Amino acid sequence: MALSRDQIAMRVASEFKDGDYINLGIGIPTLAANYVPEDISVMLQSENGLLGMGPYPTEAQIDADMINAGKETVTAITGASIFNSAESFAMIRGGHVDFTVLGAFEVDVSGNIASWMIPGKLVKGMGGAMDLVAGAKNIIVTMTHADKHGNSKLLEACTLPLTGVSCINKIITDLAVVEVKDNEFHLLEIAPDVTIEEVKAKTAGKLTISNNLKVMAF
Amino acid sequence: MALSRDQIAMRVASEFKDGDYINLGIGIPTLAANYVPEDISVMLQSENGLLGMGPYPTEAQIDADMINAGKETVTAITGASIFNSAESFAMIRGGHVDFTVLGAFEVDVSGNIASWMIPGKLVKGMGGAMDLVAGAKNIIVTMTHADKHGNSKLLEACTLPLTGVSCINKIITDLAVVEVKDNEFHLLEIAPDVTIEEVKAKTAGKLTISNNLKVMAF
Amino acid sequence: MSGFNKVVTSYEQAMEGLQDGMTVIAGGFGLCGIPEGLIAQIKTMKTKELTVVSNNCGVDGFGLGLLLEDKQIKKMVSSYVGENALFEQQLLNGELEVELTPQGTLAEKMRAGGAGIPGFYTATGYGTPVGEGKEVKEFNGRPYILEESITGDFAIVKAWKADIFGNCVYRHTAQNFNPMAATAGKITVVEVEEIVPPGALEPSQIHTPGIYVNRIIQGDFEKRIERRVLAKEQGEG
Amino acid sequence: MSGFNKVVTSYEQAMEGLQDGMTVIAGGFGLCGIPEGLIAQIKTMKTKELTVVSNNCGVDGFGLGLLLEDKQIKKMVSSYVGENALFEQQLLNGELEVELTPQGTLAEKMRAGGAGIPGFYTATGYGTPVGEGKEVKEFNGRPYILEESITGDFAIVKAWKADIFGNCVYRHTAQNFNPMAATAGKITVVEVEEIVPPGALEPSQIHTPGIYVNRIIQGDFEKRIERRVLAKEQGEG
Repeated sequence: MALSRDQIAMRVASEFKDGDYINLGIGIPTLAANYVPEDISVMLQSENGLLGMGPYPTEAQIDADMINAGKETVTAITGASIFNSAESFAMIRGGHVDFTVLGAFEVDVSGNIASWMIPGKLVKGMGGAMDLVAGAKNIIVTMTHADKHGNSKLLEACTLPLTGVSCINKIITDLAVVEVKDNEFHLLEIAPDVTIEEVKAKTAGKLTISNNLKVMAF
Repeated sequence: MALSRDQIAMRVASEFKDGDYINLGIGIPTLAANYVPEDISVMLQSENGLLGMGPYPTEAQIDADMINAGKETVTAITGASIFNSAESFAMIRGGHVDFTVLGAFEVDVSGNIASWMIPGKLVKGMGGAMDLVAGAKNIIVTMTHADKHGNSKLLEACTLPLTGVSCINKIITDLAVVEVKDNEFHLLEIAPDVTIEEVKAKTAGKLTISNNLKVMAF
Repeated sequence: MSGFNKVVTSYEQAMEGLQDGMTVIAGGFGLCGIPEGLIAQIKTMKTKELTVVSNNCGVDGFGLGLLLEDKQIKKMVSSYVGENALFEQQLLNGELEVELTPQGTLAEKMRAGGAGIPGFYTATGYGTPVGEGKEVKEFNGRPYILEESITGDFAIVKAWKADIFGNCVYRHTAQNFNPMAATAGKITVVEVEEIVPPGALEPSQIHTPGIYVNRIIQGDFEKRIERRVLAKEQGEG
Repeated sequence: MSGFNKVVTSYEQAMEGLQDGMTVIAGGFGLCGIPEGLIAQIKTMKTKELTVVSNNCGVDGFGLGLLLEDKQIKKMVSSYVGENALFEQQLLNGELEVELTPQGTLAEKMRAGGAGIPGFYTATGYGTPVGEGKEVKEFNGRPYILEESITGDFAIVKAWKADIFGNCVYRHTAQNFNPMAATAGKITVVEVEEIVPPGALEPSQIHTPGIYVNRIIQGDFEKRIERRVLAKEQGEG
């Protein structure tokens, strides 16, 4: 069975290591913050200028001057730092953020990602996504394996305008965990009760099944 | 008679306008701070990261963490700001400093300046001089008109390695005030009891005498 | 001795000199840390054909969105826009031009503009539409694109506290693009919540040194919240 | 849950991993704001063939000058050197190489290194020996030279206060090159006067966010003054 959004987020969070600095995109990536293993601590970076992002505020804590990159009200943890946008992207572009997790429309076997623009639809902009994919040490893409019409989002070559080139290491979808390496997708893990055939059918780019293929447990 | 160091500094200070941000080099330029006209206020920038440099400290004020670009102990005025070296040179390079006053070995009619290196002698480095001449809106060079052997320092073309090109507007020497314009030196002012012939004799680059030539008064 | 007192007492004085066709760099991220009164003054002045450089363009009826109402903006340079219907409509009508710029590149372009750096290389946007037509150069085997700096005729900035010399500090994430904007205007105007006496700000803790600031005005801020999200009652992660 | 506690308790741990031939970026301006104990540790370790990037090279017997005594430095990248006899002697003997870099360019090279910007254009040094062999490009009719960024295997930094997460603040002009150095090391080690509890530093007032810092050690500083100049008794301008 395909994973729920929360299960994807859970699997993402299991990638984190103690002491990691992490930037989480909007949507499923943000949910991952709820599933950080209890024996580790990570610090969240929000690209509008906050390192050490905390949970959403209570009514009493709410402050118009305290928002995250999604423009939502937020809090800061003890030990947080707050800085300007140039400094924030110096961190990101300079490779100081350990993990970036973000959504995508398409990823291809070269590690290219398309996530910001669908020609013919109104384009709102890339925000910080291009900087994040160009700068982070490790990037995890979370998305559904196929679109609602069943078309694969894991392609031989992206068809949409790119967000970044040769930058994606790992994709965590509702069906599988896929590594991008040597111009191939490598199926590392598969969701419970999902068949290899289904993953194959929904992966347009070249897919190699790992010898150590694991079934994800929740 | 040739001006004293303090008279040169006094003449330099008369260029300053109320509200100017000024960077003063080591030597005569630094003396100019003593002669800022009483009816104006200027703010001194020290390129190691201090805007609003004050006088030298008293014994009680001395602090190892409070120095100027010459590595001398110094104080900060009320309203000063202190920042890192990248920020300091952002100010300088970005043209936010109104005046830079510095010494030189040679200046030429193209506004080139040589001030940091004499081949064959030990070179200590340019420090911030190259950034200052590349960035300041107005640069005043203070120096003796000729070296101790009587050789002109105002040349048709500098002979020493340059600090910057086409950047010098005005030269204030022990003999004269000279503007650099249209590939010529323009003699604007002359020191009391100094003859035009002496200035001419000690100016190797093309010199035009201003129609409004003034004698400096002290 | 008043050369360093940059306080002005009216919004007319604050924005004096703004003319049709000028480039205005604005601080702020969404509706957070925006110079509300200076934007309102630009609306009052009815200045047209503006190029506005700002991460976003406000919302309908607030922030930079106000300047869309009378079509004062010719071009936006932003990383993320279209939170407002008016923006979308003017864009589709061809009344508004947008130059989408990655957020980090936008911040660095402003900083570079203020710092006298006309261009810099970044990997951001290489191989994407952002990189099209831009010079590419390899460093250590990786391709980077050349991005040029941005400066403005005016910079409009929102600070928390400032002294009369223009030394500014920002509050929490209302800092965002404001410090870079402040460096990149030929005329930089700062609207502040509080003007404090000289010496009230610790010299080593000033975000924007006064040298970048030309005018300061005391503002009165609504501080509208764009996305009010609260913690769940219990068990919030 | 100890992933963010970066405090080490010995200088051996602080500089663990430093090897012959590495590049070390050091904060400080003259003798002001230098990581005294970390420099002493490098001397103790007798690491050789180092490239040291620092605005200056200390004085005879103090600061980075200590590393000259056993000829540990192969190359200095600095804007101003030679305040010490030993430096001059090793330079004239050809035992030491110097790459003179304008002070602002040096600061920006460090910042760029930390910020993932491999190169930037500056007018500084154009037409001078500094510009020789460098790419020239015109922007708005003015020529600029391309300068490349600097990163180091280690950065050694001196801060005033830091918390265990590595958030740092600097005191007065001891800030200087330290914040840029902190961003540009593969391993950044900060020697501080005081380690404060998490939360003791105001988040918006942190000069160096902890993300740049790998190790923190509590130091004990002599803070030698290079040029002690006092106000004249009276009439000081």
